Amino acid sequence: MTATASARAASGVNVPALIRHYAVLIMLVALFAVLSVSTSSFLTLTNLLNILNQNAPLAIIAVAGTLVVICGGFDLSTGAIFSVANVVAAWVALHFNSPLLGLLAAPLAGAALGLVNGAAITRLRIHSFLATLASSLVYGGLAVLITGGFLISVPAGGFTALGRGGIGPVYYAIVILAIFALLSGFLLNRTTFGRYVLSVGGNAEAAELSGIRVNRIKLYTFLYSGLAAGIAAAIGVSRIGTGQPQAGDGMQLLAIAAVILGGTSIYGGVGAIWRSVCGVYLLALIDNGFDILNANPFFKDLTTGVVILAAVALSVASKRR
Amino acid sequence: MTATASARAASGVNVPALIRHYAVLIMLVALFAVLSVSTSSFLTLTNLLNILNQNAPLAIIAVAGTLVVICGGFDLSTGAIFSVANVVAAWVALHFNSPLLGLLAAPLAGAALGLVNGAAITRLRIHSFLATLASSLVYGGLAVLITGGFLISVPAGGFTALGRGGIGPVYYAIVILAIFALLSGFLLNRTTFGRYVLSVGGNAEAAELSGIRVNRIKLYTFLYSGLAAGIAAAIGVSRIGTGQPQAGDGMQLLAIAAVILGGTSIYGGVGAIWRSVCGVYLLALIDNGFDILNANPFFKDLTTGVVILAAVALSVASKRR
Amino acid sequence: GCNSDVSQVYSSSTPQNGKTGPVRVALLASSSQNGFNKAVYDGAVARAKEYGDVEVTVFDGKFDSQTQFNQVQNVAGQGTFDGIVLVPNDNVGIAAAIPAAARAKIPVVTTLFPVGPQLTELKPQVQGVVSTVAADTEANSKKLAEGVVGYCEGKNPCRVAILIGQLQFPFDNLRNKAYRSVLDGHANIKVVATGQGNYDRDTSMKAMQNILQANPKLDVLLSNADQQTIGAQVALESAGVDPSKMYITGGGGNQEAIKQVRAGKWAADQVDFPNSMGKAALEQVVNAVRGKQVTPVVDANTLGPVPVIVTKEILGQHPDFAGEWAD
Amino acid sequence: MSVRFGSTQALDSVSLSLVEGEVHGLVGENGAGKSTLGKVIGGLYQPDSGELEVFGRQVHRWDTRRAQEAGVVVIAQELCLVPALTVAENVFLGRESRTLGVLRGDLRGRYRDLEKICGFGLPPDAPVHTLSIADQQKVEIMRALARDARIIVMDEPTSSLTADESDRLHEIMRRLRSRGTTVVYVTHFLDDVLGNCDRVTVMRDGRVIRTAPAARETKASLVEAMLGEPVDMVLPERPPAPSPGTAPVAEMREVRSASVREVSLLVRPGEIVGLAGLVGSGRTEIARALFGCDRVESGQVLFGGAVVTAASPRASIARGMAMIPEDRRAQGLVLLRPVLENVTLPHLRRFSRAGVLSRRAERAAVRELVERLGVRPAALDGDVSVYSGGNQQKVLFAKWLLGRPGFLILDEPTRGVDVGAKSRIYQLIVEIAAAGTGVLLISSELEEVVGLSHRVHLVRDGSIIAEVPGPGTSVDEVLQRLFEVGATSPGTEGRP
Ligand SMILES: Nc1ncnc2c1ncn2[C@@H]1O[C@H](COP(=O)(O)OP(=O)(O)OP(=O)(O)O)[C@@H](O)[C@H]1O
Ligand SMILES: Nc1ncnc2c1ncn2[C@@H]1O[C@H](COP(=O)(O)OP(=O)(O)OP(=O)(O)O)[C@@H](O)[C@H]1O
Ligand SMILES: [Mg+2]
Ligand SMILES: [Mg+2]
Repeated sequence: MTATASARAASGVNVPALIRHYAVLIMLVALFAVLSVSTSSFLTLTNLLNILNQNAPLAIIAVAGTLVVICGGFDLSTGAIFSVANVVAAWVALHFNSPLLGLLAAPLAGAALGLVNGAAITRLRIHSFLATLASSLVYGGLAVLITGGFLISVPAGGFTALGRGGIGPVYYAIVILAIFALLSGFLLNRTTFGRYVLSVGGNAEAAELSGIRVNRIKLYTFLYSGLAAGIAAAIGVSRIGTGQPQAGDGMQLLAIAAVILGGTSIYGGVGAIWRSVCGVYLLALIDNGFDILNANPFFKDLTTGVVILAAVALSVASKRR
Repeated sequence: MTATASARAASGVNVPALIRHYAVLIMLVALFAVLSVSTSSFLTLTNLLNILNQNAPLAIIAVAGTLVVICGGFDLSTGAIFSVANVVAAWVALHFNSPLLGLLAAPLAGAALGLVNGAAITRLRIHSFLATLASSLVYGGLAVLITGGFLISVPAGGFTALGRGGIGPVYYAIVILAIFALLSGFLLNRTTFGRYVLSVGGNAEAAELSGIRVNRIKLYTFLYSGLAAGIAAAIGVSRIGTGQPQAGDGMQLLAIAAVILGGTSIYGGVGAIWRSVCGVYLLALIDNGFDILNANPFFKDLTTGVVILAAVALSVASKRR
Repeated sequence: GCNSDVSQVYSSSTPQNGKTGPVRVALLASSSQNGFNKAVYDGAVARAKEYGDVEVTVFDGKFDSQTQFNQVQNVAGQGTFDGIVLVPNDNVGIAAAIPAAARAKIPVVTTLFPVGPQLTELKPQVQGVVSTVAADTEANSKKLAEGVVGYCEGKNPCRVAILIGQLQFPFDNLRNKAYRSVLDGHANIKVVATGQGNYDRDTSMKAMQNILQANPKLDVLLSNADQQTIGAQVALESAGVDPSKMYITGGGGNQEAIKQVRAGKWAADQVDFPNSMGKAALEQVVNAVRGKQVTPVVDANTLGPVPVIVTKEILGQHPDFAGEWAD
Repeated sequence: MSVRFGSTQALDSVSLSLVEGEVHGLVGENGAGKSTLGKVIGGLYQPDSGELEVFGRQVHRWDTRRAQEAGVVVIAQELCLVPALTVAENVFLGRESRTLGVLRGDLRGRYRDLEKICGFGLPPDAPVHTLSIADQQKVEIMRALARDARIIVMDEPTSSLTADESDRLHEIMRRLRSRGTTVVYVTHFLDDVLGNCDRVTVMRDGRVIRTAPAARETKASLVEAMLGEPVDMVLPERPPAPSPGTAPVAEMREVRSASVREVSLLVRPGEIVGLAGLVGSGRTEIARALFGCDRVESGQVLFGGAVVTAASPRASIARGMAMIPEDRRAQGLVLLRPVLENVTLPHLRRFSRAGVLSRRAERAAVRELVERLGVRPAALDGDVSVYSGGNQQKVLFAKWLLGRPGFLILDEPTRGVDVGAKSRIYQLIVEIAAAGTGVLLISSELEEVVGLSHRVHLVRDGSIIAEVPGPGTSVDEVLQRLFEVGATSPGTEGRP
């Protein structure tokens, strides 16, 4: 054992590694602190619950997206899947006059589209970046076709229970996000499936050689991502009470940005779920801060860009020797 | 040697490899043929020149983007650079009352922003996917700040000469694209710089150990990409005569889609310029076809998605043994 | 110093019959980076200045209904604002957020579009919306199309190209349907092409070039947005078509459009008055906050100095009107 | 069975039978098709023609999964591990004990049991990307053993192990054999083949030349069968040593870097200096510090008598240095690019004017070199990725020889290289030195280092513990000295 190695092991704390892993959390806490002292309207239960609630659908997508990215893939179709699932939910709820059926249809539709993605990627052996870019166009078209370009309003009262109701002051969306994130974290770290996801993303050939059905694992991650987009869509459509064919536009990029902001490598093989959730809420705090502080929205995009760069630079700077 | 092997060697033609390399061209030709027979207004000089002209700015961005992707990077900021460069051009033309100066300002601004991208990526060691995602937010904010959220109309007549004029029936934009593509092809295949780009994308560590300034090569590719976006912006703004802060929205994804559609590997190390140009025009033909055939625009996205999938599946299917 | 303020907050909490102190209004723009919204904002700010004790803050809706939904929720939750002026991104979804504002006793005035399931119903449809400052989109669209019918009289065939924003948007879908309901009743009028201009000059220019390719002889360009018509005009002119020989419309009444109509290049434009709308909306929301009389429907068509459809002749009678916004 | 890649016939009507419970040696020149055959057995490649029988049953479809299920495991020649997973996780990848898909916490226990058999002493919780190649190779071996396989194909498993570790692996092979496991042992170390195999199959140009009991073969007979001609197996004569007064071409003075401690050494023009040490002793790190890859914390590097200030590989190359790194795939070659481009990469300035390449000049120079080194296939435009391991190594040699360096670092230059090529490489090293180039030679094959070098530095724990002359020193002596200082048992030598 070398001297430095033992020293490091002895002290037990590796500051650069800590910063690298916690960069996004550090930024989040910093921003939280800044907002807390700069305005009294930030640190209120309502506001915090609102922030959590508003971004829960995006966070759910980012959670599943983390698995996809760890597995070496990219899902650019989650926004479009969100759109399809949310109009499907509204359509089903309206036509079968059953809010419950409608809300259940969204995750199912999402999972089905995710399955199609996965099948296309593994069967046709297309890189997921392009495959999901293409499928997002197809799905987007599908969402428009389902609605005929109109909105689908669901008047039934029960339909909005999921999106607007909650357990006490805590919205259902937050509860669902918490459960989904914990479950996904468990899946990644405590199950063979998670281990296989890590290994396929780390070195697909090695995984193949170890008898892992690489294609099947990949397919499952896309299925999972589609399912997540479907769940997110159920929450989203229930909140608004209306199916819109553009509802998911742009979500996919935000979700991926959050995942990478959380330090998950775009080359696959490493990553953590909770950090992606932090990534989502870091972006959310910037938005909320601008609204609350009454800042000039012209600067919002600019600030968001700078914060992302800062977070990543922080995590990368600590990696240097 | 087996019979098939010798037969193949004798004929000297390797069909799968051909399909793989020419998949995008095959799709392009097929679509071209379909449109030619289905409407008489497609196969006319004006229409073809129009298609070439309309998409020249995107193609210019895709050409440079090919170098970035081959070098193992991603430039998601070209759309935002286009926006900044086009408002800068309008602003300069208006304030210095010089159309020429304005049009020259666009490529300069583009190159400068590309340089900033390159510097951020190589200095801060951030992956380009995230760095350019962040910088595109910053640049987008910048474009809005420059205009104050308005458009900048340039009344000077000379300002539109570049975008609307041409040599005989051939628009300047087409000429510029042709020159830029040929130059870039030459750069990639016939110069030391191109060789370095290929090797850095193929194996950055081996390149570094071979004495190549990996970071500098990467930086140059982003500079080049920014320059291309600036040139494209000069054409775009001159065509419309107005600087718009959202002008480039979404271009970056289209450009990357075209590059990958052209078979350039997103892992870097291999690719070809002309195929990216084919990718741009494959997408363009779909658009043109819908407008000319007066087809229901609801189906446009769907069709585009399916064509992309088909093209890639075609090229990938031929890769199997 | 949080504790010492508590009593003040209580004492100044909205009295039954209206607030007396300064009024803070949140203007939820559909996008803050857009000329039309800027004009609404400028109008609101100008009116606020006249009041003296009214303050307006703009929020960027990013053309995204979820974002705007969240903003309504945030404003309702924070208690920093007394009233909301809304330029909605979608009319139905946002309605779901309004009750939160209503619960927080924050009145909402919507502009440009009504809020609620009916795009054509201007009377407030949702509890919390106190006033709608908008015009009847369907009626206005029909008026624009009727101009086309007039022009086409005696022409057979009369070839019409429609350039619509995006058919996926409900209001554009509504406009398109309104156009068709007028045009399709006339046998001589042929809608030969429907292109999407996406409120963008470059997109419209491309679409127009392509449409011209299939239909070199066009009599009418019916566009719902000025930005689109400007882009299409580039395509027409570079194809050697003289716009003044056709019947060309725009929509929005921005400064460029008014110029073109005055110059006789465009035949007609459907005018919006965002600045006046901003003023009117602010008035209504301030009235609501102060407990004064509120007008539930302000017909936006009546706000400007000119009628909703302008032609060269009409503008000739209003030499000072330049359009209320630029984009 | 036949396998074809494009126009390359990798396997041509090969027939091979494996007996249960034997160690079956597979030898042949670089590119003979050994790895391909191994991959066919492991189900990675499907044969174009021919049949496969496993345990007496004819199989129609054969892929990695079916192979796994039938108990066939391949240790690939090119390392294939999941970098971010730990040693233990890699070892048991795909074999995790689970309850309803949830992992059980017995990974360490299982690892400890396996470690008792192997005794490699690897840290079970270290991510494998932090290990050296040699250690990664051990992980590969452990992974195969963890599978309770009935057939294990080991493709050059010892190429980066020390003699001692190789012996341990051979011991494991014997144990496997006694349990009825069949081992296919691909290697270029003919002594190992003769000493440890029951039967040997010799391959050449994709064909099986013969299969015979190992007892009936000799080194010479194997070589002749492999190459088709007898080859002189002795090391070439060293070039004359430069006089001790000659100014050194490269020098390190008390250099310290992340894992190098106070190293001083010098190499004179025309001199071959060896670095001998156990695996993980820091030889590669010394070379990297010298070449400018790693940051030097203190001390000086001198090149041509001048102190190097802003050190980088680029600066070193500009000064006429060259280095063939130990990991040819990760550090040496751009696998997706053709041979031609790989070879000329560091020298493009010579083949260009104002940045524009002259491809004709490039081709001419590379063709000459490729022929001289016997790279096969000799085509210049094929991607290096499909070249056999040994031929990739030759391409790397060509790459650096093209620059006629004044000083050359060779880190494991003969790893995975066949006997014929090896003697050609030895010949080359001697020629290079004779032409006045200083050479720093690192190799885990002590015969090589001791037999070729004028002076040999013994390396332990990142520092040089002694210097011995090459001529007149025996390999045993060096081994003794390498171990005696350590005093720890050789069995646990290696990583902390
Ligand atoms: N995937 C592939 N595509 C094309 N050619 C290949 C491929 N794999 C191997 N080859 C070719 O097949 C031949 C046999 O290669 P193989 O790797 O089996 O040799 P080997 O005997 O293992 O050599 P070495 O001792 O150098 O490892 C070589 O000519 C090689 O270039
Ligand atoms: N990337 C790394 N991260 C952590 N430790 C490393 C890394 N690379 C090498 N080491 C450690 O540095 C020490 C020296 O390794 P090095 O590879 O130089 O040894 P070597 O003598 O060249 O042996 P080998 O034959 O394996 O190349 C070893 O203890 C090794 O574990
Ligand atoms: Mg081999
Ligand atoms: Mg080494």
